[in-house]
This record gives sequence, structure tokens and C-alpha cells, in this order.
Amino acid sequence: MTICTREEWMTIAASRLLWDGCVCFVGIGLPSAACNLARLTHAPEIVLVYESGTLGTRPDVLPLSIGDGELARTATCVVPLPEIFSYYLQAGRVDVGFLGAAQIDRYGNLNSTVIGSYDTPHTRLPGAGGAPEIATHARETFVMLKATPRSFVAELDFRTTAGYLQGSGARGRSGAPGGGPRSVITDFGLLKPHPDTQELQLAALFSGVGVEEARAAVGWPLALAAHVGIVDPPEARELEILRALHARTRQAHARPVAIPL
Amino acid sequence: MTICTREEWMTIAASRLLWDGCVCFVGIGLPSAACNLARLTHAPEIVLVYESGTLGTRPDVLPLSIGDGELARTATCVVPLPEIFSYYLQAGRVDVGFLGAAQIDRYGNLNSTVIGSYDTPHTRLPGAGGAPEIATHARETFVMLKATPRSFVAELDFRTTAGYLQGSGARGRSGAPGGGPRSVITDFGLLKPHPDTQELQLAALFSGVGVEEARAAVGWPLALAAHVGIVDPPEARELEILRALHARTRQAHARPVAIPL
Amino acid sequence: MSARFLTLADAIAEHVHDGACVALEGFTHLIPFAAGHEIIRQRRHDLHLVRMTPDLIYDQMIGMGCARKLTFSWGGNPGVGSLHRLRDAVERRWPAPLQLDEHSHAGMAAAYCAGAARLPFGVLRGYANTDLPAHNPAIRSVQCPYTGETLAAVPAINPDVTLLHAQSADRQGNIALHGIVGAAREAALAAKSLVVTVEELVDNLAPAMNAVLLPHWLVSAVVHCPGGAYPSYAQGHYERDNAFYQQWDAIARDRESFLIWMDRHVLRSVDHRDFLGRLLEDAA
Amino acid sequence: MSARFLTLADAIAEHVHDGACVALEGFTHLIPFAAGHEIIRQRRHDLHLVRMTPDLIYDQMIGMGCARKLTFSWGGNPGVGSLHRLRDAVERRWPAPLQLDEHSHAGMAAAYCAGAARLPFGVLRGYANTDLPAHNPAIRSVQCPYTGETLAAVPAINPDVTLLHAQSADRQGNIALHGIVGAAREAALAAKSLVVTVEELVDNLAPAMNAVLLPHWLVSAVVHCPGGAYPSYAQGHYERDNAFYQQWDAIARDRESFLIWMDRHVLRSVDHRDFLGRLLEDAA
Repeated sequence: MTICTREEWMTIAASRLLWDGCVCFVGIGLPSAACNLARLTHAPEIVLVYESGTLGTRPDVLPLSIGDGELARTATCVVPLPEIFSYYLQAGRVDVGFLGAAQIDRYGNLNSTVIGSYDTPHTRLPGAGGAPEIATHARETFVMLKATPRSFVAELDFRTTAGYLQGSGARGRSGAPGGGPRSVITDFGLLKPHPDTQELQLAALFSGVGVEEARAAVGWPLALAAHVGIVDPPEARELEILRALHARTRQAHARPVAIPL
Repeated sequence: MTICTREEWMTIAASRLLWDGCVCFVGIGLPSAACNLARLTHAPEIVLVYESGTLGTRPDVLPLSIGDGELARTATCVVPLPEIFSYYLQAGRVDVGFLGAAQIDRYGNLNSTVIGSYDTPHTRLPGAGGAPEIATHARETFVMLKATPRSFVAELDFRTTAGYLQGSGARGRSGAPGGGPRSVITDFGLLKPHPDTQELQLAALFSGVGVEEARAAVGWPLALAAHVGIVDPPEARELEILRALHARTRQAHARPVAIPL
Repeated sequence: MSARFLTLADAIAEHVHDGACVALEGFTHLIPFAAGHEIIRQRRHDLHLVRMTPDLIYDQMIGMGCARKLTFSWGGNPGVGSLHRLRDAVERRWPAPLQLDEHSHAGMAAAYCAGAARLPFGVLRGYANTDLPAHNPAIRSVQCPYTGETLAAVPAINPDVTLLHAQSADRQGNIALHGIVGAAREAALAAKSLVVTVEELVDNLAPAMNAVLLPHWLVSAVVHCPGGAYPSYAQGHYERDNAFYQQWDAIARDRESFLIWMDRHVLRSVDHRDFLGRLLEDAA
Repeated sequence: MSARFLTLADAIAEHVHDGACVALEGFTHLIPFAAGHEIIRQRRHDLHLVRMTPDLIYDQMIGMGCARKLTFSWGGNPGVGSLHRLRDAVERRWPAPLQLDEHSHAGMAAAYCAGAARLPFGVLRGYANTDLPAHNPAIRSVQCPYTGETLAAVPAINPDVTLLHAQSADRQGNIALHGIVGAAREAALAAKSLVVTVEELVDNLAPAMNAVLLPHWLVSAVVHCPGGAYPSYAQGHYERDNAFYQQWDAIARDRESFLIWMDRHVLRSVDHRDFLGRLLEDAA
């Protein structure tokens, strides 16, 4: 087994869930790394859509922001942001939406708005961005976040983004066009919704990780799927390509930008 | 006095109503000739908007259709048609809208839909196009059409486009944002709305034309404005520029287009 | 879904079915004449035709009996006069009655935008104090939840298939248009499937990050069809044949001369190249 | 109305008033930093700030007490973390309470589009099953007059003034943007007045008929202001200074270090050129 960080493993596990040609609405950070890794490995024709309006982008280095010039330069085309949300996302043109959050509950509902109360917050978070409508309209969503009992919680402080609501078909009954969170990729493995209740269950563990570690990281009593699979460790090639991508990215971001004077 | 046709005189009379810098929503035919004549004479900075999406266009020859390539080639920019109607016209960005019609009534309401009944028409006309919303949103509209008792009628067969409705403030009460038809340019002179009733009245005659000619051409009892002015005959320069424009246009349209094989 | 490269005959056979709702868009510019002719050649019928400005190609399709319904906002021969076949269908039900779903440009543009966004309706300040809503029950109203104002509503247009003509496609099937685009992009995005004929296939589209482009994964079929917009035009390739538009008035005015012309030029031609060749012969 | 060429100080003095609703748009790209700094220098206050992604420039304006209300959809330092001054205002009301009008990107985009079209509201399939409507009474619903479906509604955004940064203007004041445009054009078209800082003035804009362009007659004032988007970027001119975005986290985390930085770099600089010069000095 190749030695790697949990973050690398998460990224690689997520990239493996993507297929060639899939249209992917990408968020910054781990999702962006995972999607570009997929493009550089098994899914060369994956279509990456960033909410900044860049369609079919093929960045050589990972963007720091959602709208770096690299994304525009390497895109098939760049359209105004309102079109991305109305003509692409809302129109049902997106296969996979990638989401992160500060909190997730057992039904895949997400909070990225506030810790504490909305009016007198303990911690004010950045807010919704594109997430509520990505979660509504993408055919399926993948959620990526590291697990602690403070992030995988029994109850959200604020529901920014709907997953399966209260489960047991509630999402379907609400008329949401997209399929909801089909995979949660975290730093011990994958959670997936139970087919009937939609409660997130442990579906796969990174090889070498035990169930107890998973249970300790999750703030609700974590149920096991009928079959708990194993996420194979990164292959040398995957790791090499991911690390080269990160190295190129670090190098590019370290290059000083001349102050335009 | 320079000898000219009534159509030339109408065109020149209409062009004189336009001012430099005014944003003008242009229709094909006489309005297009009048607007471009204004641009080539006293209003070099007039902004011509055609519904095909060409903004600030400066055609060298008059287009036959509303979307000739000449309009795109000489435009400041070309935008999608929905934007012309929502972001420009509906947004109140147009000073003057030019309209034609098959029929006009005494309150400047227009018919360009049908002669006879809608379901069993005597003559099916092309229909509304941009007219209803041009009439609603342009700060003012100018209507150009030749007068006969069949075109200047007591009652429209179909109201395609609202002028002053039933007059006496009805348009204002309806909440229409634009000011309505401020001038009707026809082949004997100009009609303008009465300040209180908004009934179209004879406001000016081409010099040498008598009131009786005007009355004979209008299908309702034509009232005279408090002051009936005189439309000066075309100046030599106006006529020269207009005729050169038409000559260039005829020449360009007569040039055979190679079949693209 | 990724774009497939087909012949025009195959693309029409596969994507345009009898009874379907079909939009051939392009505002004066880039009108898909070749595609319309192939629909006539394949004898499609009972179509619900959608197009802001029906133009000659719809005059031909209506006159040849392809249509049962027309959604439109201006039906004339631009700068010339009437579409005689459209008029004959409406005034005298020849060759068949034609149901009208009549709009203004602003209303139809809003309906295409709603369709592209997969919203069920579009909103505009339109149709005010006109007789159109009285004759088209599809024009309704909606109340602003903030001001209480009543605005016009139109139902979204979502054609079964939209057909466009464009300047170029690359090998992936990305489509580039430039010049007057009308509501072509919205009609394309609103459709369930999208067929595009293009002037040329190129290895790589010219880089233009904010250009009007339809990504390949929205395109059902790409057809290489030079001259496919003639007698309309393709900016940068050939000009609008205004003379043909003027000649059409005489051809279409009379049922018999229309049928003879269609038979010789469209029905008996095997494809668009042949069609253009026959026009060249006429001109010789 | 035709565009006037002004200094930045004059443009702000004339077009940005205390208490006004002000949008500085540009999605990551072309963020009008110079204009925001001049607003701070002129000590504007009680502003209703509007922006999809507040970014550093709003962190600075909020921290310097310019704002009473914020309409936004994502308020963070992209790729880095929090906007500490925004958080301090919301969590601890420093330097003043900040009223939030909070949306999603899709909702705010619809609100700008409605504003640009001068419709009173925008419609979307959004905010479904989220807590946002419960905390923002501006998010309402509207019923489809065809299907009966309930959709989300947002009130139109029509700023008193929108400020943009763009690559170039010609002598008439036509403005050209390229690259990522976000909702800049809609914010511009929705505004009562529009002020644009540009990298360069050119005699003639490059011909590009379908380019993103704001015609001069929509532009209230044009300001020649090279580097006006730094530390954001202007495609084709300079890149985003990602390092500065990362450094900002430390500067803004603490009230005192923030105030010292703002005093030295913004308040004591006479204009944007001077501001950039001070940053160069820091780097030396």
C-alpha cells in the first residue's frame, strides 16, 4: 500500500465515483481536486462546470477561487453566471453536483450558514452560495467533508441545503427534481443513503480503517449498510497524478503576482 | 421647392423629429430610412436599435429585412433578441419607437393582425412582432403610414397595439410606462394627439397640401389642432442624402448573391 | 449525451417525428432552410411548428402540409409582404387548417427563455390593452408577490426538437454562432433534442471565451451542410439573397406555381447540395 | 444620457451618496477594488451594499463602517476562509450592526435579471426545503398560472448605482468586458446609474459583434483606472493575487491590525495609484 494522507485518499475516492463524459458542477477545494483528478486519469471527457460561468474547463493547475483566470482561459466557453444557474443547473443539465458544508445530518441535509442562532450567531459561516439549487437540481450530489462529531451532527443549526429532509421518501414527495446526496465522501470512507429510509449509513471504509473510528467521528448512531465495502488504497498512478497536480498548483500560486502599477 | 415624392417627404419629415443622441427602436421600411437619414444629417450620434439585436448600428445601405448582415457588421454590438426586449425595451432604455400598421384609429391604436374577424379573416396580416411592447415601453412612439380611409379607420378590426385606448387619459390610467404615439407621420402631414382627449388631430400639413386632402384621406371626422403648422419641403441636402442612400441600397440589393454551392 | 455527426437525412429521420413540436430558429440570419427542406422531403406531417418569424421556410412547410399548429409572433416575408402559403392556410384552410398560437416578439422571447430555464412560465410587461390575449388563451397573467401588480404570463416553450443552422462545429460537436443570434440559443436550450446544421467542421473553434457557443453535450446531432441557411445567410460565409425573398412572393402567391416549384426544387432534389444546384441551373 | 469621463474621486462624489443602494459586482474577476477604496476614502456611510460574493473589498467597507445592510449570497474569502470583518459585524455588531438580506446564488442572479428587465420580481425553482425563507421575508413564492406549481420569487434588485471594473472603454464610453463576467452585466443594466473603471482607454474597441459590451448610453461615468481590480484580476492584464487574499486573513482577523492597514493603505493614499505604490513599498 502506498502511504498517503487521508485527504489524498478522500480526493481519490471521490474521483473514482465520476465517469467519463459526466457533467459535473464543481466546488472549490477537495471537489475541484477530485474532479480534475478524474479528468487527468479515467475520465478525460468529463465536463467541468464552475459556477463562475466557465463551461468545460480544463485547468492545468487548481484554482484558489471559483473564478481564477485559469478556468476562463481553458474553458470551452464562459457564460454569464445567471445562465449557469438557470439554463444549465435549473434546466437539469448537470449530472453530479459536488457540495461541502460545515455540518451534515443523518439525512444528508447541510448547513453552511451559521453555528448558533441566525440572529445572534456563534459563528457566522459564508452562506449558501450555489448549494441549495445544486442540491435541488443536479441528478445526484456528492458531499465531501471531514468527519468529526461537530460536523456530522444529530441536528443542524440551520438547514442551508436540503438532502433527504426527514428521510423515508420525504425528498421525493417534496418534488425535488434531483436525486439528492448519493455519496458522502469523508476521511474514513463513504456513507450512502439507506434505500428506504435514506438515512446515511456506512457503505465503505478505507482499507485498514475500523468501524469504531467511523462511529466515533459521527455525531449520530451510525448504522452499517447491508454490505460495508472497502475503498481500495490509492494506486501509485493516481497518487502521482494528484501530487503532481498539487505541486503545479502550489508552484503557480507561489509565483508572485506583480502589482499592476 | 424641390420636387419630391410624398414618400420622400414623409421620410424627411419623420427624420426631422429625431434628435441627436436619441435611442431609437427602428422598424423596417420608412422608419429605417427616416432614422438613417437623421443619422446622416442632423443626428450623427443617434443610437439605432433593431429588434434583431443590433445595438448602435450604422448601416451604409438600408436593410431589406430586420436582420440583414449589414446591421450586424456595423453595430456596436449584437445581443440575443430576448435581451433587446427585456433589458433594453422593457427596461425603459428606448426614447423613440417607430411603428407602422395596416390600420390606425383616432386614438392611435393600431392593427397589424387581421382584416375581418380573427377566426375567419378576410386578410391575414403578419401580426404583432415587436409592436405591442414597443408601444408600451418606448418613451414615445412615432407612427408612419400612408393615409386612406381604409388605413385611417373609425374602428379597428383588431387592436394589435395600444395607442391612447379610448382617449381622455385612458392610457395613463392603464399604467402604460411609455408616453404613447406623439406623432403620426403620413403622406399629407402630421397628426398629433389633443392634449386632453388624445384624439389625433391635424397638426401640420406638407406645404401646398390643403386640409380637404387630409380630411378625405382619414376615415373619421378629422379635427384640426389649435395651430396647424406647415411641414417645410425637403431641403436639397436632405433629399440628396436620402436619394443617395436609396441609390446605394438599390445597387447593393441588385448585386446578385452567389448561391453557396 | 454527446453530439453525433449524421447526414441531414438521418438526423431528420431520427429526431423529427410526425406530430412533434418542432422549432427551426434563427432570426433572419442562419435560418435552417436545408433542415426544413429535408422535413418536407421526408413528408413529415401534423407538426406543431414554432418560430418567432415563420419566414419562407415555414411558408414552404405549411404549404406542403407539414403543419397542424403554428406558434409565432410575426408571419411575413421581411421587407416584401405576405407569406402567401401561411395566409392561404389561415384564410382558406389550404392545404389544411392551421391552428394559431399567436404572440408578440417580447412574449415569445420570454416563453423561450422560460423553456431554456425549465420554468413553466415566463413573465413580462406585455400584451397590455391589446386583443391578443382574448384570442389566445395561452396568454395569462400573474400577480407580483411584492407590489401586487398584474403582469403578463406566457407558457414556456419546450420543443421536442430544435433545429438550428450555425457557422461551425468542432470535432467534439461544440457549435459556434456569430452575428445575429435572435432567440436561437434559448430555443436550443429549451428543446428536448437539438439538431444543428453547420457551414463547416473545424478542428478547433477560434478561441473566444465569451462567444455564443452551444457545448457538445447539449447537441443531439451535428450535420455538415454548407449553404444550409440559403436563401437566408450565414455571417462570414454568404449573404442573404434578398432577390430570392422578393421572387418568392410571385412563386408562392399561386398554389399551382408553388407546388411546381416545390416539386422541382425540394421534392425532386436528393439533398441540399442538389437543391442549390437546381437553383444554379435556374439562374443559368 | 451619454458616458462622461471623470476622475475616480469625482465619479464617487457624484454618484455614490450616503444611504444609497450600491452594488460593486464582478464574480472573483474584475472586482472594483479601486472604486471601493475611494468610497472608503470619502467616508460614505449607511450604504446598502449588494454583491453576490462580498469578497475582501466588502470586508474592508464593512469594517470601515460604510454599510448598514448587505444583500449577498456567499460571504467568504474564496479558497481561504472567513471574511473576518463581515463576521465581526454580524457576530458582534462591530463597528456597527449589519442587516442581512441573504440569498442563494441562483436567487440573487434571478433578482439581478429581474432588475435588469425592470420586472418587479424574479422566479426560480429555488430555496426549496431550506431555512433561508424563514429568515428572509423577501423570499416569497408565486404560483404558476398554468400548472399551479409554487415557485420561489425574489424581489428585483435595482441599485441606485452599480460600480464595475472592465478591461477597456472607447472614446465614446462603450465598455468591453471579457472573461468571467458573473452577474456584472445584469447588475449594470439594473442600476439607476453606472460607473465603470477601466484598465485602458482605446480609440476603437476590437470588433467582436457578440462580445460582452455595455453601450455608452447606459454608462453614467467612465474612469480610467489601471490596476483598478487588484488584488482581484483583469483577464489579459494581470492575474489574481492569490497570495494577497491569503495574507488578508491575518490582516483582517484583528480589529487593530485591520484599522492600521486600512489607515496606511487606503485612507492615507490619495488615489489608487498611490495605494498600489504603498503595496509595492511593503513588498520591497
